[in-house]
Order: sequence, then structure tokens, then C-alpha cells
Amino acid sequence: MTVFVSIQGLSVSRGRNRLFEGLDLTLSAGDCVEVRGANGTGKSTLLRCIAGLYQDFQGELTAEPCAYLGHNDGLSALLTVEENLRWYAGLSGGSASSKDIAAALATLEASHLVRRQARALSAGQHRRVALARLPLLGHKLWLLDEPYTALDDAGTALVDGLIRDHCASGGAVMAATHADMSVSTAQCWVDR
Amino acid sequence: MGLVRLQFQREWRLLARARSEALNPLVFLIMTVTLFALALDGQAQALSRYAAGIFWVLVLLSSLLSLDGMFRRDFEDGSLEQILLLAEVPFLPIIGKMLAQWAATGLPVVLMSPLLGTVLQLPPEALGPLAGALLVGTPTVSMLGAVGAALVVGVRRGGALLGLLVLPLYIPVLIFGTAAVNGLAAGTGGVAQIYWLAAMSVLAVTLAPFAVHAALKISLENG
Amino acid sequence: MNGLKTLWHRLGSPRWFYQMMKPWQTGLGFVALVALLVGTVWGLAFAPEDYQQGNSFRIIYVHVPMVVLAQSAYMMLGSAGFVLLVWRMKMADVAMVAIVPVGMTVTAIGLFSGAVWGRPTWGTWWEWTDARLVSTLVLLFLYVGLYALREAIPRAESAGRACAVLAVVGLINIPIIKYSVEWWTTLHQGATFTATRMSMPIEMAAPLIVNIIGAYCLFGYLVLLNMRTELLRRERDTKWVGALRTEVIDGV
Amino acid sequence: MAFDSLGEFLAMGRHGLYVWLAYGVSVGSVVALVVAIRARNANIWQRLDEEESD
Repeated sequence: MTVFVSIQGLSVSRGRNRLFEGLDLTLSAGDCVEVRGANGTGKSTLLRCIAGLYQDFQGELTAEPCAYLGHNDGLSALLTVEENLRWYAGLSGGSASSKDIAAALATLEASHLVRRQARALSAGQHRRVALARLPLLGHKLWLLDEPYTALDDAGTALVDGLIRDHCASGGAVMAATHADMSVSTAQCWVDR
Repeated sequence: MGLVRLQFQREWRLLARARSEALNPLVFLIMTVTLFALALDGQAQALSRYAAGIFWVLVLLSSLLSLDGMFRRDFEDGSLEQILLLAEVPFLPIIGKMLAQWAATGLPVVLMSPLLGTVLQLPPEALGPLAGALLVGTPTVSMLGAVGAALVVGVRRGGALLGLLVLPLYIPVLIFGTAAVNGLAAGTGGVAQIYWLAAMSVLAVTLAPFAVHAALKISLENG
Repeated sequence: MNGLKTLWHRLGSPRWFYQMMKPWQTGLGFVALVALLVGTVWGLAFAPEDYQQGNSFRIIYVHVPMVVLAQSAYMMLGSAGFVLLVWRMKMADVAMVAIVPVGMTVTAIGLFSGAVWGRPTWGTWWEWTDARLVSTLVLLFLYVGLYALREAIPRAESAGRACAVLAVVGLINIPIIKYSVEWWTTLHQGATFTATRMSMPIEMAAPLIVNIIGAYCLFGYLVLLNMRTELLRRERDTKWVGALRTEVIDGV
Repeated sequence: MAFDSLGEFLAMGRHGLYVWLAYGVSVGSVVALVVAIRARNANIWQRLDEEESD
């Protein structure tokens, strides 16, 4: 049972106020943890710490390389959906054929957007394309910061399916959300 | 090396799609050269004596325009942090980005320098040395500028601050660049300065990626 | 070797630094006061007149110490930046915060006194052929850049590390800048000798050495005081600062 | 003593203006710097007292 993330006594403070302290957590294959807490209590900061983007923390933290989806979708407005996804696959060391890209988009029912420039997408479509890159990156650990923003019900169901399949095939997911996730296996409250 | 090419192609495609934005620094250079020529054209003889220095200063100033936007668009749409996250060796995409920035600003300046040099009344025998000195000197400008750009990418209205941080570091390039052109044109020897420019470019190309990487990690922390 | 290691770790702890550096601070303060008084009076009143420049050369006793100090302060900034980036030692950031304003003021003084010295010697308020004056001007730009960058970044931790990167990059560029400026000034030199670089008999040089030592002690005093103040500001919520407050009646 | 009288010392040959201008501003700036840093320290202590009392 490979462990993707292990955290002991993690505490983070922003300036002089402390966001959270003494956080313990382990994430292994098949886990899907919901990170919960009121606004501004450090949910995003926790994910950024695990992803390695934020180093100002005390405590023990070891994590595998991960695929991270932040508040902004990380899509270049002037590039088409295909160009964005091909760049992502190449960046993470792999490569993506048109078939892989089509398959990834299909899981989120966004295949028809493949030729469109990112700036021409609606917020929901933009988010779906951003999520579509996850299977292409070849990382088992996914860190998602509010994945459901701007998604309609159909979109939310598709994302749940994506996460369920990923966990089933030995991956692990940590998602910061405001509402209960149907696919989550555990909850982690940062502000309790 | 694949990552360098991958990032270079991506930057080049982005520049091609936002052609006007990519050409702004060059248009700025052409305009400012014309302004100087208009202001001083009366004393053609005097202008040619200072043309090399004027041209180098304008190249340095126009580079600030392109550098300011170098990381800003990727920072705002979130793809910049993905480079640091996903790339096995983050220095390679950074080098790809810097080469693309040089190719979009440094190279065109070198190619246009004969034309703009004559506008500034530079004697014909000085045009070759000008192009050569620019070719060897502009990589340092792009590389050091990239460090400054990475430091101010998270700062609102970082453009003015970028100038303050980077222009003092450009002074050796300005001194040796101007001396090289004047020396070679007058035949009194400017080759040593060309070697200096080349040495600085090699030093910048090897060290700047580390500084840019450190600066980007810092700027992304409060992202 | 492990004595050094424990010292390194101790240096890192704010409380230890605050208390252990107090005697060094006051000591350096007194030595600086005495040395600068002696050196200045000696240089102004007792050192012999320069046969070429007359008495205007006495400005050397304030100009040279300030310029030398300005350069060493930037070296310290660069190394503190390196320590901050590599070992993530918070004390290095405190040191940088303390050094920048002192270094900037010292550079400005060196620049001003050098310019005033130029007036009687070369007849101009600003002398482009004096390599030390020009490189001091560039050094001032580097200090202002560091100061502006720290002001521009809201988050204290990021501002500290960003300044560290800039200080290290600046440090690597300083020798290149100095060489190019020196080469450039000799290019425009022509006949005039550089008045500020002269070989001096011992009775002229002695007060200068005393003043340079005094300047370094003053710098040590100011930086230590500034660092301990910054530590108080950063650690004001901690228990040891609370305890300090109840103990101490008059403050410093 | 390199000068014969106080008057001559102040005159500094014909360079009095420059020598005293340079020293005046330099010493003035150093003193101002010392005062500013000591004031910053005292200010921190004073702010600590205020925070403690409220």
C-alpha cells in the first residue's frame, strides 16, 4: 500500500496569525480526502504545501510528485485546448497523442472543444478542460483546489466519475471543497 | 532537452498569436531612435559620434518593456506554477522561455541595427561592429532581465521597479558595448570588449536560470 | 568543529542573539565613538597639508572610510542573502533588514563627500574620471533597488527571500561592474591623475586607518542595534520578550 | 598642530567651505542615522508597553 502523503504536526502561519497547527494526515492508494474548513483557514495553503509551492511551514511533510489544480485553471488563453493539453503532457515528461487528448476530454464530455482557443471557453468548459489534463500527467497523486467551481450538475457527476476511477486504479486524491463530496473516503478539517 | 524545445515552441506560438504585443518593444526602439535623430539631426557630425551609445541605451530601455510581460501572463493564468510543479528539471523550461524571449527581442534588434544605425548617422563601417556587439551583448540583457522580471512578477505595476533593479546590472554591457562599436569602427581595437560581452553572456546564460528559478518559487509563494 | 556548529545554531536563535549581542553592541559603540573622534581631529588638525591639494585632501578622512564601509556592507548583504537562501536561517533575513538602510546612508555620505572633494580638486561638483566615485554611485543604485524590492512585496517572508536573490545576483555582478567602471574612467582619464588614490606618508595615513576602524565599529554598533530592534518587533508575541519587558525598566 | 591659529584652522587655506561642508553633512548624517535607529528601538519598546496595557 504505497503512501502518497504523510504529515505529522504540520502548522502554518501567515504573517502573525496562525492558520492551523498540529495537523496529521496520511494519504495512500485509493484514498479520496476532502479538505474542509471555513474560508481563509488555510485549505489552499495546505494543498500548496503538499504540492511544494509553499515552504513556510513547521512539522514533517513528505509527498510524492503530484498533479495540482489551483483556483486558476492554468490554461493559456491564446492556445487551443489541444495545444494546452499537449504542452502539459510534455511538461510532465510524457507525451500525448491526439487520441490520448481526445480520450481525456471525452471523460468530461468536452471533446468538441479540442480546436477552440481557451479564451473562447465558458467558465464551466474552462474548468472541465483544466480537469481533463489530470489523466494525461501520469501522476498518481491529485491535489484539487475546489474542483467543482463553475461546474454544472452534469459536470460535477463527470468529475466524481473521474476521481472514482482514479482512486480505483490505485491513485489518491485530496480536494479542498465547501460541500460534501459523494466520492470522498475521509474528511480533514483544517479549522478544528 | 525536449523540455527546452517544448517551452520554446509554446512561447513562440504565443508570441505569434499576440504579434502586436510582441512587437511593442521593437516599435518603441524605432520610435525613440527616430526621436533622437529628429532632435539632433541638425548636427549630423555630432550625432554619429554618440550614435552607438544612444542606440545601446535605447536597446536596454526597450528590453524592459518585453521583460515585464515575460512571466506576467503565465503567472496570472496559473501555468507558471505548473512549470515548477511538473517539470522534472525546472531549469529547462525556464531556459526555453529565456531563449524565446531573446529570439523575440534581442535577435530582431540585431537584424534591424544596420537600418536604425544609419538613421542615427552611424558611419557604414560601424554598422557591422554594432550588429556584432549587439548579437553578443543582448543575451546578457535578456538573462539578467529575466531575473528581474521573475522577482517583480508578483508585484503590481512592477515595470518601474524592474528598471530600478536591472539597469545598474546592465552598466557593464553598456560600457563595453559602446566601446566595442566605437573602437572597431575607428579601427582602434574593440575586440577585447567583444570578448568581454561574450564572456558576460556565457556567465549569464549559465547562472541566470538558477536565479530565475529561485525568484519564481518566491514570487509564486504569495500567489 | 562542533563548537562552530553550536555557535551557528545559537546565532540562529533570536533570544540568544538578543541577549548575547548586547555587550558587543555597547562595546562597539564606545570604540567607534573614541576612534572616530580621535581619527577626525587628528586628520583635520594635526595631519600635514598635502603639497598639491592643500587642505581639501582632509576630506579623505571621511570619504574613504564611508566608501570602504559601503562596499563591505554590500558584501555582507550578499553573504546574508546566500545564507538565507541556502540554509533558510531567519536571522540572515533580520541581518539584511538591518544592513540595507545603514549601507544606503553610508554610501550616500561617501558619494556626497567625494563630490564635494572633487570641487576644489578638479573644479567640478561631479567628476566622471574618478572610478571610486562612479562605482559608489552604482552601488547606491543597488542599495536603492534592494530597499524598493523589499517595500514592493507585501509578504515579509517572500520579500526577504526575493531581496536575498537580488543581493546574491548583485554581489556576483559587483566585480564586473567595478572593472568596467574602472576601465571606463581610465578611458576618459587623459592627463589628470586620480587624486583620491594617492600613496600617503604614514603621518597622513595613520588617522585614516583609525577612522576606518572607527567606521567599521560604528557599522557593527548600528547593525547590531538595528537587528535587535527588528528581533523585538518580530518576536513581540513570544514569552521571552514579555519576560524582558517586565525585567527592564528603561528599555535599551 | 598643522595650523598656527584657530582662525587659520577654520579657514583651511582657501578650502574651508568644502572641508566643512563635507564634514558637516557627513557627521550630521551619521548622527541622524544613529538617532533614527535608537529612536526605532525605543519606539518598539513603547509600542510593546502599549500593547501590554490595552
